[in-house]
Amino acid sequence: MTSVHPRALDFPQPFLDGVIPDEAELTAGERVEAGKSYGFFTDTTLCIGCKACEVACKEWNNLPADKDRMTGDSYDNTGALSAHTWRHVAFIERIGRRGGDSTTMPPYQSNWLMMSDVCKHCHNAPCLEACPTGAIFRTEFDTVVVQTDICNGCGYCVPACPFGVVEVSDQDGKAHKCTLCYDRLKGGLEPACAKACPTDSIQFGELSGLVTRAQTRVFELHAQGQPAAYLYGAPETPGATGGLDWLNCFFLLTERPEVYNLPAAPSRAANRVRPALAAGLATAGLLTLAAAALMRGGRA
Amino acid sequence: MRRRGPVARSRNFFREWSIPRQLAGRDAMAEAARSRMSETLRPRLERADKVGSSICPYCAVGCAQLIYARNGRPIAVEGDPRSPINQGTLCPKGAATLDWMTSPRRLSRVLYRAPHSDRWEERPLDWAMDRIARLVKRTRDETFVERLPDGTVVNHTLGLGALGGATLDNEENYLIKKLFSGGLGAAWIENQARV
Amino acid sequence: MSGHPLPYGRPNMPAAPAAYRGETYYGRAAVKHSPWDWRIGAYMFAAGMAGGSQILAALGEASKDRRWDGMVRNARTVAVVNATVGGLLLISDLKTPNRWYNMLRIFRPTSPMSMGSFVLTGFGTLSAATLAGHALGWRRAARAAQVPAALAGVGMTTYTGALLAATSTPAWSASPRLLGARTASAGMASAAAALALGERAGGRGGTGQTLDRLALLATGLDLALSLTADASKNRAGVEAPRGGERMRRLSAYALAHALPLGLYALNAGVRRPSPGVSVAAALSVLVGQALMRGHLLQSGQRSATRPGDYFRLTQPSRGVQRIGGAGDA
Amino acid sequence: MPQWDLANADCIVVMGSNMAENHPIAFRFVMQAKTRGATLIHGDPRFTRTSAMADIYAPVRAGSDIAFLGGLIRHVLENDLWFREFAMSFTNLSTIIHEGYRDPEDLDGHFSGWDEDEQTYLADTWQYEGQHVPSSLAEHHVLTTESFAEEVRDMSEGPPPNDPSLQHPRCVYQILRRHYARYTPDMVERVTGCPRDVFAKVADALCRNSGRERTTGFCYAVGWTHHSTGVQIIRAAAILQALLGNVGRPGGGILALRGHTSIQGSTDIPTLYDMLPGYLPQPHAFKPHATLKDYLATEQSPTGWWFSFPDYAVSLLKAWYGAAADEAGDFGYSWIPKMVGDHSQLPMTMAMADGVLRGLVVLGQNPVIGGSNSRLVQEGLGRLEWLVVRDFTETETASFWYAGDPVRNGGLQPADIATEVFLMPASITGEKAGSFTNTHRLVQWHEQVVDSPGDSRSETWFVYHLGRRLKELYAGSDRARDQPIQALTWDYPVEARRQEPDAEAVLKEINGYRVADGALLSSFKDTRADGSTACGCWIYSGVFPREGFNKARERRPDGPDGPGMHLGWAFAWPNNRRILGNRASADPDGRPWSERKRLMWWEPAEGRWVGADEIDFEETKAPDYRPDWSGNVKGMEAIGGHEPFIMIADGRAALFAPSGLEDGPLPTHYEPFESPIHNPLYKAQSNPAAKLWPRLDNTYHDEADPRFPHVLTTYRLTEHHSGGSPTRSVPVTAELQPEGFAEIPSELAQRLGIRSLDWVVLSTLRGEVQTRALVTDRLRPFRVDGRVVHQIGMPWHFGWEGYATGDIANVLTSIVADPNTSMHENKALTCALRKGRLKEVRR
Repeated sequence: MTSVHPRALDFPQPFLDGVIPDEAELTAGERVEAGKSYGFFTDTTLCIGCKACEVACKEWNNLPADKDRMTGDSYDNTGALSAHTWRHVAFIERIGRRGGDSTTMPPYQSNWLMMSDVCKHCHNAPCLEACPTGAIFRTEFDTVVVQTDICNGCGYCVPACPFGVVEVSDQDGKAHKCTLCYDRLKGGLEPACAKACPTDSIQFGELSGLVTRAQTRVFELHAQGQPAAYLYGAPETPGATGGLDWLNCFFLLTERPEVYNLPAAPSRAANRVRPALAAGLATAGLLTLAAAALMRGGRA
Repeated sequence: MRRRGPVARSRNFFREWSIPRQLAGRDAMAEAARSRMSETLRPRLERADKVGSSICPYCAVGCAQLIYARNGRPIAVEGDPRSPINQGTLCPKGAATLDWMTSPRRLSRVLYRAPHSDRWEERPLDWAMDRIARLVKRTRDETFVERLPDGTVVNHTLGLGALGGATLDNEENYLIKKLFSGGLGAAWIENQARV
Repeated sequence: MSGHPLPYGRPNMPAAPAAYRGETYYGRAAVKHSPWDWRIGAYMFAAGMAGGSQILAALGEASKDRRWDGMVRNARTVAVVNATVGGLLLISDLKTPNRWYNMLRIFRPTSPMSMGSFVLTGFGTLSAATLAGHALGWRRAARAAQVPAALAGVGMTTYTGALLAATSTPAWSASPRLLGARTASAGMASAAAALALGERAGGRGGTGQTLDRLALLATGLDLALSLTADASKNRAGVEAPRGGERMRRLSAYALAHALPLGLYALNAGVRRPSPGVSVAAALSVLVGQALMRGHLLQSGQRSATRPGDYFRLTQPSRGVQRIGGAGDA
Repeated sequence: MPQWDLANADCIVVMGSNMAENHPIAFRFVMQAKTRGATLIHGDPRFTRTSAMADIYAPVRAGSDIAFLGGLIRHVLENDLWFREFAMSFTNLSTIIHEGYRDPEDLDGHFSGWDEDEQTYLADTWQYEGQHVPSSLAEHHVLTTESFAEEVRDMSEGPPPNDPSLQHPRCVYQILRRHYARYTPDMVERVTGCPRDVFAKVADALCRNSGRERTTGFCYAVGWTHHSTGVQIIRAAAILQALLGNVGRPGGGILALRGHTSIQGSTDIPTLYDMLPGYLPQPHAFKPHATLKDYLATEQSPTGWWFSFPDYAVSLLKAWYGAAADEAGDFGYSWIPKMVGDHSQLPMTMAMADGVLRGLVVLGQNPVIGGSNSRLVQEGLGRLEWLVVRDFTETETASFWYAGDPVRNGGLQPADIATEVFLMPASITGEKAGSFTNTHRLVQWHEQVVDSPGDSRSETWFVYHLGRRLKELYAGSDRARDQPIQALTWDYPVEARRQEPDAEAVLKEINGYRVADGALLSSFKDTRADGSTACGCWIYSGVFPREGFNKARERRPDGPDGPGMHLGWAFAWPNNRRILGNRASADPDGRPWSERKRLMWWEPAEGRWVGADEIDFEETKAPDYRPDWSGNVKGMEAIGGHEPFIMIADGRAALFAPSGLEDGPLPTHYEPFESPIHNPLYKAQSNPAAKLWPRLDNTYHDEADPRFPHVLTTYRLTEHHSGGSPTRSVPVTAELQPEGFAEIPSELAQRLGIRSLDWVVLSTLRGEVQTRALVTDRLRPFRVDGRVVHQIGMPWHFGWEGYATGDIANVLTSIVADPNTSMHENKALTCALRKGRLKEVRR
């Protein structure tokens, strides 16, 4: 959003009578409607590493602050996504690496990469497919949410997630992760992190619109002399591999995915159910036949 | 966590049971799995009974904020989408304004430390104001200078000072300068403009 | 690990070399290890044994040979006990145990744990029905429940393997087929060993020897599958265990495979096999298989903390597109 | 210029600021400009989050900014790339300077007029030839000898002498070329450590994006102001922008990014020692300010807008003293305290330490963290008789007497400290109504939405009720010295519940009203010098133009297709003008320089200036108006229609500043007061006019002191705010930067065997601190003047209170100040570094 939305002119009073209806239209440029697919396009070339997303997320969802030590990993003292941290800004210093000197390295985010990581809300979400209680489900906005009134803390979603996002909290014994502000979407509000992001590095919107916007942005960057820009998680791009089809929250990156702690070609965990079961049943069957043969042989 | 008895648990289980919905053809990944809480979920901003325009108290960019309050207590502080400066966005400090207003470290009583004492004592507000007024008067009377030795009129006191202003409102700054300089003649009046 | 750059859709991968050169994010874990502890290992061992026992019970009953009656009763008891103990282990492992019943709230075919919960519940009730046949004399009910219980038993020996495989933990997801197979073989081996013990205790040498031969067969198959699985994992990029983890793996192999195979072979070679050797072998299988489940679980947890493992596993060059799995052998 | 105007820039130079980290939302518009193809240049000693987004990153050694900017000025002049039509008419480039003027090139580092024993400059030889030029900044009186006054003409007696052909050896153009002749790209690389090719790229980008069709904007913050040459650094940028025509135009200008929410407000309506509201100078005991008449005569500028100085001064006195301020009593002028020297925060620290200052009220500030030489500040606080701290939590300034340095290291016990301390809870924004003035003069109102907890009250409440009690205490007195308190107008309406004064009533007094009927003034043009009007701060007049309409509360932005200056959003002083000097967005004849950069233009049909903004000029003065010098032209009559900068005596940008500055008319590179090398350009090492306070508890390092070989710079982080009290008391921001640390360059860390997270000790003659190390390549060693110099960076937010703690960086800094603003030099000093921890574990 580069300028104020026309509807902002409809509320000139100092005291409003309540939430601005469909505020997402003012802050993200589009209304939120059930039945559509929503997600985040995170353009890391606009990210200034300010962590407003981390704070806005914790403020909105009342998540506890649980870190009191420096990590020593550049300006990232958060470390990773967890049950109490649903947004994590990664900092990767590249100066000095492979002889890079800050004044000679190509411009624009090549020297110090910053990226706000979040749950990917995968199209075929391994956590959703693994969840035995139906606590994790796909909402009317095509997002993936853990319902903490159902979850019994079995923890199967934790190893299932190919991006290491969801985690069971040791404070309330339930699994937690980003809900793409499910409650805010129901109220027509833009998710807290996307609304707070100062440079619109985190862009919220309807998925197809986001993907086209991201494609044009990548071509634009190539034209501006940043050939390394590529999409991660959009249909048919790295990260949207192995049966995941695509990630509702996808990224524009300028370095290998692993540099940002992302797998280059993750896969859908449920793909491995059938092969494992088939081999298992075959072996069990084989041994059952053998047992039957032995037992009959024994009698003779 | 309200403790729920077995009867309540089982009634809740059957109300939330997805298998019948699955058999009725609803998708096990979506509608069949949706719980009652998810159905009735609303953003807490809708429970606010007062929404006021405010300005972020941190840096000089001047981002506009909306403070949502309920029963006289703040429940959320967000960026004001109407502002041409921040259009609803906020930085990490501004986004944490709610937690500043409700920080556990906030004081709500006047603390007083007597000379040479080794601890704080709570004191009533009026008592403190009266005592401070008398101290100000005493210090001013002891150190006020009307003329310099060479006769130049100065009408000031170097014994009294006020420090701070950059984080305060214009109205507050105006009254501080008016009282301390215009009224009491204090020379040492400074603020963070020089920090 | 040289790999050819897979077409990454439009626009393609960055100019950086396609091959992964070991980059990580400050060495931090790329995925999260499961919040499970020894109880899940114990459950996998118990589930395998229970399932296998019920299968052998069904075979015993189907053979209409009275000599197997003792084994059938033992098998049904083993099945019920293990199912119950297993169930309690699972519930105690939940981080919100008082909502254990939500496991039966929904049936999701994509989730081995969801299917497993129904298999376990079915197996438990059916096994109880078969046991009731003996205890309360409802023979017709027992016989009717026997075959379904055996079918559920087949599920019990296998679903826990699929449960581990259907995760992103490198060591578990590297070779799903082999993991599934070795889970079944381990289940049958421990069932056969347990029932062999039962026979020895009941003084029934003949049936005991048959079960020994079955246990030998199952343990041999399990050894083969386990070794292949471990080799395949390492080829896929999962780091071979070192230090304490390596010691635990070796002791598990020793007790689960090496010792029993040796003992059984000793017994098979001799004309008059000694019951003592058979009991020792059976005990070794049981302890070994329990240790192996524990090792399988721990090696998975630790592999999740090593980003290198996961990143090598999730390289496009591994043909991940083809089978949708993590490039299993 | 307003921040949203940055989006119109074709090139943005961020220097002396880490904008992405400390003004992230302002940086939003820089990113918008970038996505439209603008070039972003960042000059900084460190590679920061701003540098990561920059197209060109120029490493500049801390304290060498003038060498860099001087090099750019030389580049622009030598290659004739300056915007000729703009500069010839809108700046004093062609004006001829006094023949006595000598340049530091001639006097090896000093300007003419240097008085060795007084250690100050006399500005006689900097004036225009034969003409005394009053300062455009009212509070910086020109130090000129009395004798000079006779044979010199007044600015109103004729136009300044100039030579349009620019050949005259003493015209500003020639002086500039000679002054910056030696600031060649090689010299820039030698002094700043910035590679020559990077400097060339910056110069090229800057010039390519200036002129009729394209504009470049500058953004700076305390990275420039926290130096002993701070003012001159900013002037260097002003000269550059004026030469390139980037002033008063969309996407141009220089945006000062100020640090606190209303720091602009607290200098406009100043809680500062040297100014009265509206930038009127505080009367000075050693200047001709004895009576109101002398004061008005001395400070009134014969030409330019400051000619109406008397209207504002008298209106202020009427606002403060009401009926008691009558013509006979000089409107109560004598009641205003006169300054006798520098009463800024730095000398205030020493006044406390020496027992001069007896009682101090601290309102929402944390000098123990923010004040230079923190140990001296704490020692001073311990010598006060009484101290009142008003803040939302217990800050280090409030708890120094039991948790501070005197007790921890000074060997004192609380019992030895006699200060009587009051810690009073204060309400914060959202709990009190009032207005903040942001970094581009926007006065925005904030509403009271909830009540503050318990006994927390606003500062208006505290000061109003303190004033009310003092008026009662002094009611009976008949002594002359007590008349000011008795005369003070102090009757603001108070709401019933908590007796909070009505902030809008105060804003109305600030806006000004007619004394007779109390009618609110609609603009400062309505103020009079005859006592018929009262106005608390003339530049804010118009914020409350009529009853019931508080313009600061207005929330009416322009839509996407609107003009884009958002005149309906709150109030900008002066007179709601958003871009200052916007007359310069039209050429001397009043036509826009180009369609692409159209803002304001002269509409002959309507006979006035029109455009997207309010014109910062006389609305109906035609561009072709020329003063008729035959008669005695006064005030604005002396400013031509082609001279846009109405606050300056000759209406033209002062490339050469004849008056108003203590340390010279032209920016000159001097080393920081503590520097690892000798000044490569001149014999004079550091700013000769810098203010020094050498004493035992404030000792300075020698030049290139071997004991302290590294350069230390202090700065802020995104996650914390200034003294850190609020953000270290909020868990979610405290956990983002949970501990104090120092950034160590990897080469230096390797040499000393330091790894990230190790404990290190930084030391100066003022004190030692221990902190964690963060080893990074973002701090590159500088090859300066043939030597390798390492730089260490330390954020200064941390203290012992709150959830995120660390040692106080300001224990290391010294008290030395810029001569014009008494601003400290915490951005560039020297220090020593060693691995390990201090003797006893303090935390």
